Amino acid sequence: MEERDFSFGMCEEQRTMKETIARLVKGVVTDNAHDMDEKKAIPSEFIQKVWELGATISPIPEEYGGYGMEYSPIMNTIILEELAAGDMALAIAATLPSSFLYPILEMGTDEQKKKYIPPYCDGTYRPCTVAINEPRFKFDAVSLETKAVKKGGSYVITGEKCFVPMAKDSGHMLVAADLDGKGQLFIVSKDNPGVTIGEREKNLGLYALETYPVTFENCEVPEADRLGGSGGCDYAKFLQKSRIALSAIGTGVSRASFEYARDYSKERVQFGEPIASRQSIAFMIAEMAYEVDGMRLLTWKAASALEAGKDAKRESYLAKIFAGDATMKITDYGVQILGGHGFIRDHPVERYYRNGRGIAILEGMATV
Amino acid sequence: MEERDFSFGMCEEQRTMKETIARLVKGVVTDNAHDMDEKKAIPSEFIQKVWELGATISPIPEEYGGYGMEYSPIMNTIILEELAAGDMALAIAATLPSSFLYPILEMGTDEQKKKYIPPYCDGTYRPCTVAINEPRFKFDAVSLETKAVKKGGSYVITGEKCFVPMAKDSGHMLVAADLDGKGQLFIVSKDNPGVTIGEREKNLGLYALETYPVTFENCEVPEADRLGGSGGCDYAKFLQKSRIALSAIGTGVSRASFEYARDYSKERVQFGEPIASRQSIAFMIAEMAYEVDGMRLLTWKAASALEAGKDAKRESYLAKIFAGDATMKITDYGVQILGGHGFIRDHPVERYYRNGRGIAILEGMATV
Amino acid sequence: MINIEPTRKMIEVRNSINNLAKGVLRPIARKYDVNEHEYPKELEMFRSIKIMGGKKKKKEGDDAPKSDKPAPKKLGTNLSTVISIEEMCWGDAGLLLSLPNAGLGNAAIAAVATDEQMERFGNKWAAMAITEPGSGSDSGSITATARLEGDEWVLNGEKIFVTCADRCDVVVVWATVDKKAGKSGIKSFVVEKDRPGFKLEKLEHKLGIRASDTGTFVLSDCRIPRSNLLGSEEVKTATEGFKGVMKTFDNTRPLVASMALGITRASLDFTREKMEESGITLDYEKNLNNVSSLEKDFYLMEANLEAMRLLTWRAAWMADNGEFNNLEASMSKAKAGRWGTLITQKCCDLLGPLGYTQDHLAEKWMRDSKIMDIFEGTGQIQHLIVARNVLDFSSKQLK
Amino acid sequence: MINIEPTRKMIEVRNSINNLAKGVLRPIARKYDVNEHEYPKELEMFRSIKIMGGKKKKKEGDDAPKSDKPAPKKLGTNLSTVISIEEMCWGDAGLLLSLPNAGLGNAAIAAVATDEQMERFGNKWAAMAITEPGSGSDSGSITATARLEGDEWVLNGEKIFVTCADRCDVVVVWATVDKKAGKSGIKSFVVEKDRPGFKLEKLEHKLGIRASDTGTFVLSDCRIPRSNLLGSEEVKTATEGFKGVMKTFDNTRPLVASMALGITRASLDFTREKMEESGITLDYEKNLNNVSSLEKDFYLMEANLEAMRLLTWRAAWMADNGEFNNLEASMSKAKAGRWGTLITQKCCDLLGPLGYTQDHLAEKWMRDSKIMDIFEGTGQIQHLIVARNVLDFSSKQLK
Repeated sequence: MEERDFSFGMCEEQRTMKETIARLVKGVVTDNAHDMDEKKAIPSEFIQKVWELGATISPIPEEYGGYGMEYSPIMNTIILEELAAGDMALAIAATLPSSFLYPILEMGTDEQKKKYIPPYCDGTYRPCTVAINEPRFKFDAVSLETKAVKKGGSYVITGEKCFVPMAKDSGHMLVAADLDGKGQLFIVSKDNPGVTIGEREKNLGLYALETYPVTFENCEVPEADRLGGSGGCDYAKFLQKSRIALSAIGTGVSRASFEYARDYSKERVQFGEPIASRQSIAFMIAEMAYEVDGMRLLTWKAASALEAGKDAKRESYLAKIFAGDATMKITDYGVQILGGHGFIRDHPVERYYRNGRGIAILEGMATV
Repeated sequence: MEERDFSFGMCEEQRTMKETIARLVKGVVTDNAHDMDEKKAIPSEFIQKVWELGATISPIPEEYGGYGMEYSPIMNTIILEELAAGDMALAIAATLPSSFLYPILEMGTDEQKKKYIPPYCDGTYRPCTVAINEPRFKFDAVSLETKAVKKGGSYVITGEKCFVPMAKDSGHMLVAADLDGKGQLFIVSKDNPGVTIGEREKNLGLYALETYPVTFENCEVPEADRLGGSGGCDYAKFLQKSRIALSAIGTGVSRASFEYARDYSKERVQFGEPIASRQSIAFMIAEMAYEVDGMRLLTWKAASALEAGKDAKRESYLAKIFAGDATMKITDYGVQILGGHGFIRDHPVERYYRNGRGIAILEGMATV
Repeated sequence: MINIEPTRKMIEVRNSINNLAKGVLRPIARKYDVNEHEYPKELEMFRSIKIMGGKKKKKEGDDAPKSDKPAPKKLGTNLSTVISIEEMCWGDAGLLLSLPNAGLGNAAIAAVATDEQMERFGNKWAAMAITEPGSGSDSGSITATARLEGDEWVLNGEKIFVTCADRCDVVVVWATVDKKAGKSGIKSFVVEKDRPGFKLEKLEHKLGIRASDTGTFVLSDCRIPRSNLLGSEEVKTATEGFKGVMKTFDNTRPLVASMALGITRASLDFTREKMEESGITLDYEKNLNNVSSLEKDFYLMEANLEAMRLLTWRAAWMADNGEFNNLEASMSKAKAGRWGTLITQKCCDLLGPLGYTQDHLAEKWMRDSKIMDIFEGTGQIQHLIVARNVLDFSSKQLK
Repeated sequence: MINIEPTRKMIEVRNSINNLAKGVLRPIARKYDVNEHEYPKELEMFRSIKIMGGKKKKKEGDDAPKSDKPAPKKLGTNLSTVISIEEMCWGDAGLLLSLPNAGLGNAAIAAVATDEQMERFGNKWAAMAITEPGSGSDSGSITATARLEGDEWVLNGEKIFVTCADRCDVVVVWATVDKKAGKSGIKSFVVEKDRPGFKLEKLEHKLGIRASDTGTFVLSDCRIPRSNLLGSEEVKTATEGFKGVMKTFDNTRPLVASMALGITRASLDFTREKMEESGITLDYEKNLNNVSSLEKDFYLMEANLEAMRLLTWRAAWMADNGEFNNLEASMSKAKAGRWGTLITQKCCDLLGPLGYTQDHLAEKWMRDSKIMDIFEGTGQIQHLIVARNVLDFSSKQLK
């Protein structure tokens, strides 16, 4: 692969995509994010609007129903940041099919691609999802307690998953399970009798995003539905991409909190001056500013490695742990700068605070 | 034991002792601490002056040469804090005999008390020391690599120690070694042929305090010199007391840095105002103030448990880990507030910064 | 003589209130978090059991500050209160703030009411209305007005962030009787909920402590009897009147700090439980470099919890002993507010999925604790007060 | 197009400078720490190898800012310099600051000197003298004076914290030509060491970077030729002149940030080495809740090191591309200064006894890194600059 220029600057295409999403977010999401959160639902027309941008299916080859454009992890971080700056719940919901489709596209067998990709490459958004997280203390995406066991021509999956976005309406899900001590992914149909989708979950944040616990009990999956076929898939690569995605989302949420608090602090007058004129507030704002940038740069760095065809294990890991801590700190500052007003759900910093905690905790809910 | 009043206030005796030490420190130590550090030596007359206060031998029964006063861990934290506020190196050096004598007094056999205590209960300060730390990564005072093995009527000690204060001039040292998987203490004479005292160490801080590496090679110690005799001693208790002592010392160093930086920030004018008028500086000072107090209160709490005859394992552990972190933060702020001047050895905050790092790292170099 | 080993009496108080919190508050904590604004009827039993500011009547005076040493073995009101509040908030902070007849207004009334006023308002549930849309930390800038017309005060203005807005009987409203007089013109007035011109405009939806109802009042030519003014009518030339009002905060700060304590401990207790279930033993022994990351984080959080508690207890103990504790009260809130927030956030992180789901309370404690670094003086205000104290700077020298 | 994957060229530069640092600087790092003020003669070899500000002559101009895109595959001077500095400081920061003919004064001369001045001073070792006893962060308040007498400037004043004070040939001294003009009256002058009235008063003993000689100069009626003034003689009515002087800091901030980077990485590398020796494998895989405390601390420090580096590289890259980077330059130093300090402190903690002894360099790195959050604008000043930028506030609106 020919070496690219080293650059921190966006090219035309990247800038255009960023601006397009920013416009959409400003026009549609920002004003409605509070409502979505309170009503605990994302109107499907919003998701559809994002879908119609075509970003998700853009890198999918035309033969599977996509546009056959270049696949770019960096571009995907730009998209996720912008969407998450509008609303994290929407960012996850609207890009959810990527999490199902891209691993299949990258690591699936030809039959898997032919069978599972085209139905979702549609003008209408159709949910399909991923089941990674497990409802337990010391959960670790690299050592799963959901087990897959080979049995004849099938794999039998047993275990419990949680935080499975939109599981109820998803036709298929990619399920992470341990197979002989190694993480693997399986394509599981919602109609599989071994799958039980529980009651919608209630969480600290992401009120608008439907998530469900999913139980797998003697869930038989045909051998052909193991991602990558009998050889399996590179589960670590899958995790790398989802870590980068969560870092990008963290950057978006954090930036939103930073920008809101920054503007508020210029307007809000106490003791005769805008509160931003006080160093204690101003220094928090400065810290928010460079931590947001740091988070974004770590995300881009990891995505750059992927884009250069390199392994991004270390880079994606560092990006995610940085984003987990930084997002918590920044969204906390956002609430603190608004003071009592930050504690009230009328201002979005409250929502960023709750959503933001998820960056460190959640795994695999998005991809680049 | 009758229950005492719950109180955060010093009684007359405690206040008097605090003031006495503070006067001594102000008169003798403060002006000379810089010199001692640069010259890497504590004039023996300073140590002697502290010694003459009699605090160390005060709780030792008259039959062993002491004053037979009440033993009070809390009083000892007060003393250590005041001394360390003057100079941490002096605080350790001047109270070093306590670390040797108190464990013998508390846990030694009658013969050990009779033999080892009186020679050191003298009008003249005579060094005796403790060897706890070991020069290795992942050193832990509760799992020692210096081993004691029973062999006939003796214990054979093998291993390496570091940061042994004043080892060269000390007649005896208390050596911590692992005996059958358990920490134990042994009274070892400097003249023991199995003891090799190395070249004086150079450390990050405590330039004025002589410390040495000590090697034990087939060092035979008679059974009678195992602290507590054949039954051994409560090594955990020994550690509790040294942790509390280090927390008290951390409080002293931190307080000194806080007070110096506070006063400096009121004097130093930049941009037309004292720098303390800027919230960024003022908030650091506020944080230093309550973290110093928090550290002291945790120290007192642990000492209160001991004084009430209770186990202080949890309390002493928490006090020390809090002190380790807080001292680093506070002494760092001290340097930062002075800016470039804080980086110059003319101001004591530089010394506090170097010494302060030791609170977290060092073990067993003082006791209460 | 220094002795911070809790006495049997303190342990008794702690245990008995903890039982109450465990038995009554904890079981309904989630219910009223979900059903925001619904009155927790289970709390009616507390109308008779006084937890906060138990002994109300001024005249008894047996807890009045003394300048000499505390009576031996007795547990002072302030210390007893912070211990109780920690336990109650270990149960649930939102519910503690919803205890009938135990509003901040009640404390204000108890502090300065005349006998007559005590008679009239002593058994009412009294909320406190200070903050306005344009005045948060800057309490001196409030614009609500009170003007005397004959034997009545006529009040106008808007008050936000009033705790127990819906449930209270009366509201202690801060208003200025003389805008030109600045801070010294600010007085507090007891306004009964049913006075014409006094309207509960809305109830807020909040990040946390959702069991507590927070609302906005609008006063439009609201008339109250002249005798509803608390304290003196006189507008002093200096800012002493206002300082008196602000001084009540010295007393509430350790209370808020102990709320943070309770929530934070609840969060740590739950985390410890999960750690122990997973086979981790906390033995307070090994060097932090030789333990798991969960253990190290836990130990450091626990040490900070202890510091929060001791700073809080000290401030309360000083108040019980008649010592001026403006500095120490602010220290306790500065530390407890900030670290309560940090610890409850980190517990969620350590708990992983169990820290993000509403199936457990950890996520709620993270939401609840945040307000402790905000109300009754933000962390920033507390740092200012501490700094001014230790620097001996006026509010002009350090803004 | 965004691409932060280091190019082969960048890796080459890094590796070659690292070899130099490893081979020449690291072996003598402790020696000159111990022998404070002794000139590191081993550095003479660097008089010909230029590391910092390699290409000096203005006229070549091939690295001059361009407003359009960078030439492909070329490594810009700023980026190349920050990469080199990181490696050199990984070797030793005090020694980097002692490189002959590479003082801050050299950078100032290179930036604004006329051809004639370049001729005279281009090959001298030039220190920079700005700070005074009463003026640290507040550079605008300096009181050293320069008055024109015939064809000579007569300088008076005291300058502290001058790096390379003893070793340099000339000093770039900041002084005011017109006190009434305030900041706009401040100019910089090249003063040769042997000028009468120019005296090196003392050399400082420091916490860290002891290999670097820091000193105090006193100027008493020190006369220098009129042509030793750098830049324009004209005192502008606005503060533009001063702003120009201050702007040179935009360029030095990423350099200092990269010094912090180098020291911090050295510290982390050593810690990693010890961890690996003790059997710990860093696999960047497990959840932070499931690793040892050493691993978690290490990972989080490494992530922050990456953030420090990327912020620094971005600022340098912008300079190479002619973009105004006042904000980004300060961001890099704010982050790198603070976190470099925190990380090198924590490494000592994690190393235990190995972090307190001078047998290893970790304790030295903790001492060296601290200055990076202080000189060339303290962390506090950097935060102010960042905040003013993002708030669009003037220095009056945010003091």
